Amino acid sequence: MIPLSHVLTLSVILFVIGAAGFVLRRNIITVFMCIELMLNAANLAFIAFSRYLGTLDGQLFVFFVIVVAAAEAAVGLAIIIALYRNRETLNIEDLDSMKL
Amino acid sequence: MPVTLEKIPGQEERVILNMGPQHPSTHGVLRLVLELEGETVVRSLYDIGYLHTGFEKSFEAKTYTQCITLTDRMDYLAPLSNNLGFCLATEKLLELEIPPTAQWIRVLLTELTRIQSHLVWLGSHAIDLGAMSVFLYCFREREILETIFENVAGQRMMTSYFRVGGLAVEPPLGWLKPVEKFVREFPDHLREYEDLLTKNPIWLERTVGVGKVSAEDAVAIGLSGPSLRGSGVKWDIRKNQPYSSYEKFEFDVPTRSEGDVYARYLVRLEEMRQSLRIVRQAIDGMPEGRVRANAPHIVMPDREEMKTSIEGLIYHFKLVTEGFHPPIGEVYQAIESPRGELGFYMVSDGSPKPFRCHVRAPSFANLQSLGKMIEGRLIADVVACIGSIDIILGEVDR
Amino acid sequence: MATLSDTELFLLVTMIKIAVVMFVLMTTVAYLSWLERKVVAHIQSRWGPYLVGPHGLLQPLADGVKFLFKEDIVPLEVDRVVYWLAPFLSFALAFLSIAVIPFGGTFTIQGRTFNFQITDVNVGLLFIFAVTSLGVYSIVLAGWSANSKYSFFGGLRSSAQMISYETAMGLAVVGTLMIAGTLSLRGIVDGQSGTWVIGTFNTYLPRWNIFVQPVGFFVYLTAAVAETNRIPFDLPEGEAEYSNMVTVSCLATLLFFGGWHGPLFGPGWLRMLLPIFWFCLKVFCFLFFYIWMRGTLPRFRYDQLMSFGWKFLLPLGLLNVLATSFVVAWLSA
Amino acid sequence: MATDPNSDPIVQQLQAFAGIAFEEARAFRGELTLYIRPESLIRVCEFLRDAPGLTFKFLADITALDLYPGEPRFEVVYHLLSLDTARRLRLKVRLPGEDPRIASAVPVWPAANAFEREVFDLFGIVFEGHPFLERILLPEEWEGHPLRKDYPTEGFR
Amino acid sequence: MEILFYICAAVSVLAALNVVLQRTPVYSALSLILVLCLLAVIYLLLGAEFIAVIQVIVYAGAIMVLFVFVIMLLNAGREVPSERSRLARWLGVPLVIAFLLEVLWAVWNQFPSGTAPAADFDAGPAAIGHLLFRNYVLPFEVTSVLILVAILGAVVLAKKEE
Repeated sequence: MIPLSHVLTLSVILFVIGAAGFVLRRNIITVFMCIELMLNAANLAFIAFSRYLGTLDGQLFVFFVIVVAAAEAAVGLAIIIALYRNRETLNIEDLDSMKL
Repeated sequence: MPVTLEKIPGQEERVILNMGPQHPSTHGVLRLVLELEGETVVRSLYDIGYLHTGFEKSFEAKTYTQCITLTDRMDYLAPLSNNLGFCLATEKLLELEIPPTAQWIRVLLTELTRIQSHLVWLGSHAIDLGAMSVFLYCFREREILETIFENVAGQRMMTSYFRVGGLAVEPPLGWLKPVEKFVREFPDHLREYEDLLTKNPIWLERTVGVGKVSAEDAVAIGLSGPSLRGSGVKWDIRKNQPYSSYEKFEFDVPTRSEGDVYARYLVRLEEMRQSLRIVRQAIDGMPEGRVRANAPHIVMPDREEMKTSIEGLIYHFKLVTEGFHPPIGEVYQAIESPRGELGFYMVSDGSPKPFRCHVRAPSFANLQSLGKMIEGRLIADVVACIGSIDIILGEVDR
Repeated sequence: MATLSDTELFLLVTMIKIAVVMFVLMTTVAYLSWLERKVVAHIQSRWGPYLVGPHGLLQPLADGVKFLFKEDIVPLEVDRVVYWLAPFLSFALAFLSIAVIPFGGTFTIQGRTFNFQITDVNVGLLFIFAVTSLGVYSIVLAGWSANSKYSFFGGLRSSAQMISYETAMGLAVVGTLMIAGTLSLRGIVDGQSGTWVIGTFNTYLPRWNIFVQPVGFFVYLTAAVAETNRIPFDLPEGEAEYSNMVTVSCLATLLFFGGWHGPLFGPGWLRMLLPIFWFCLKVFCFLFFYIWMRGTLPRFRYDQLMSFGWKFLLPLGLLNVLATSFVVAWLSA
Repeated sequence: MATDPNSDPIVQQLQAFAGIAFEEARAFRGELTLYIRPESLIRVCEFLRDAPGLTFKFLADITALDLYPGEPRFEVVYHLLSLDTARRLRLKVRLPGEDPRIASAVPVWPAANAFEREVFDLFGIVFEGHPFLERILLPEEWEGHPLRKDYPTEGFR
Repeated sequence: MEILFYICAAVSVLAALNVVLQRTPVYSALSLILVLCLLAVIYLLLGAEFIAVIQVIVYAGAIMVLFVFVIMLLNAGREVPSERSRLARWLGVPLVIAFLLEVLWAVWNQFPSGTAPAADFDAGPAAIGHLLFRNYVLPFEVTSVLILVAILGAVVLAKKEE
């Protein structure tokens, strides 16, 4: 059987990669995708714990995370489109004022 | 790209889209420039001339008889209508009466041509909107008609069968048999197409209310033929200014008041039925007699006469080497071609070649209505509208 | 023949199953194009392919050879990776979904029972939906990678179409699921064996879901036609549609037409193989229906297509779900 | 057809409206041709279109004649049709060979648009006030106007 | 079974790296989709079939489609490196590595590799449904409202101003 720590290690690596991308990338869409990556890393941990603790609750949390991610993607991407329409850029360094 | 639309300042988000000249549903080489806002056509421009062959210039360098073969190539779906228009104009110039047999055969063949042309229209219109089978059914029927033309004139498409003063040759014996068979069978086939399209909800969705043109607009923009009648104007040259003894035939002029793609579709379908009626009357009442007028200085003598009499030989020689001399003057003769008013404006300076022969091509005028139909509508409707005005680019560009 | 261990036997049988299914699917897809051309041709009073082999039966082979030797034109400025990936993806997904489709009952080798199915997943139906939902990428990427305004618009539109109709398709099968109470395709089919018995009266109607879920079936069928981009929803065109057609036809058979259930008779081996025959027959009927439609109907306009999906099919599917849930609750109470 | 064209009701009505615009009337093979002075073309057209009893609402055609080397060299020909009375009428306007110009009939009949472009393309007659006077059949960079009688018909351009 | 996990894990880490290192957003998105699908396989291995399928349907099949659409619509090309991004790299990379090591250390301490999984349990859709509509019915309803709000928000935000 796969040891729990190995699954968690994968989760951590993915999370850290996502975090690094979040910090390093300049394209707002890529940054957004890094957030999704981090969410997924967390999901993996939930599933792993659910498997090793023998309860379904972890899976339900994943369920909710997916729903939240969907909502977040919808709104976030709509904001990106609105931003792009007004500023004509996707670089977050140029998106530094609160005004649209 | 010579013709293009300029961007309007402040409307930079609009897309300028080029459609054609090799788009499959432009029925030839028509190029459209569309300005789109989202999916809606805001402005449109058409660019033609890709098939321009300078027929009108060529007419001036050919004798009247030689010109007839050129007319075939303008509206290549209705060559006999073009032949008829040219011959009628010349005959008007010459004040030449042609015998009733020739007139009856002319009427019969031009009505068959109308059916043939409408069949091609129906098929290509249907395939533009995705109904593939109708296209092939229509071409199956067209094949029968082409065979009839070949039997009579020796050519399937470029018939050049009518001559100034009558017909080129007598039609072969028994040529009416296949016509009778066609007349018997065609109504069933027509019903079959109607079953596939007329009440089909998808077909209705695509055509009803699309490409509307009001009666006033249609007249002002110069629409003619079935497209004009689809807008509710009851005008048919065969009825209102009869030529080639159309006044002796009974038929109705179908009109619809809606002025949309569906109305034009229904009008053309009904026209096929009326044409069939005329053909039937022409078969039944076909008079006996010569098919060429008795005017030796204009009409070629029979082969027999040419070989046995000195006058025949001289007339033949004169006509072949020089042609005939119409009087000085100008005439305009319009006929109802399958697409609308096909007019020949003929100016003679007394020489055997036309001084000027201008063709009022119905497709050329009808194409102007396209902008009115598509502006403000979705881009997908453009295809339906092009199909519904039934243009032939050979005729548009001449 | 030496006796094999259980694992070996399992592996062997699975490999054979995969090979057979792949072979059958590939030939079906190839010959579906032949069938389509032939049937549409006969509808349109033509001959269709008839030169290569008897009745043109070798035409798909000839086409394949032609494709192999055809010059592959890659337009300038295209995104190479994506340009190659997109069609590959679409085929791979189409084959993937066939893995969970059961096409017959069971058979026994050395005392072990096997399914006529590559693998039985207990969420088989969801699996198919998952795979088809990835099919959007192949279209949108293909449209994008060609680096042309027109193909990009085409890709966007057809992917929007697929997404819209996927929703309706999902709703359409929910009714069936509620009746079956399982997501396993095998389970759904097993629930449809026998005949409908009302009280003590045997109607001799097979217990297929179509009789209790006609609305669901209608919505499913329409959505499936749109999902596979067939006429009258054929705004984009593609070859992979053939394998998708097979998948949705299989699914329709499984969900609404009792899968492999049909009259059984004859000796044992016949009883084992007849279900497969019934299954294939039903799937074939659906495929024929598809082709038939292509020969008959005109095409929708894009906005009409979208409003049809969202304003008609989706509410209809929802109502169907609602009604079914009430009936199921009332019956179980 | 030896009837005097001047006794035609159309001619009389037009003469009563604008006798000054009116040059000449001819009849040939039962077709009536009116020669109009170029400067009053639009007025006459509007009158013909709107006057009761005339109602030439349908513009069938516009074309031109090149009478080279005669002068005035060009004749612009308008074919009108009344759908109510089923009558046809031909209007003609004579234009000089040097810089032929005439007012556009598009405001009167929108149908004139394409016809005038064609005449401009093939004869080089300028229609003033036309909304989009570009070549229509020939390419934009074409030299000369092919339907003029002095346009060479052989040899390299 | 285990070997499949390690293959998936390795590929998903590589793909995740590609998400971050790739300068063309479309490739980033495609890599992310690959990660999501591989994670779904891992979920399957961990006995969560329903969630695995949901992951593919919703995450890979719907959310990422949105991303791909937006990338293509906005025609997001290659990212150009800027001055400040270099600063971020010098500062960020060591910090990230430090963070990674720290969490890993915690995980390995907390869960020695011998931790055995619990016995097989029913993770089918029926069980999840029961749990969802009994114990978690309030969060479920709240998320449905959230989704509704998100839809409305997205429509309002993305709509063109008249």
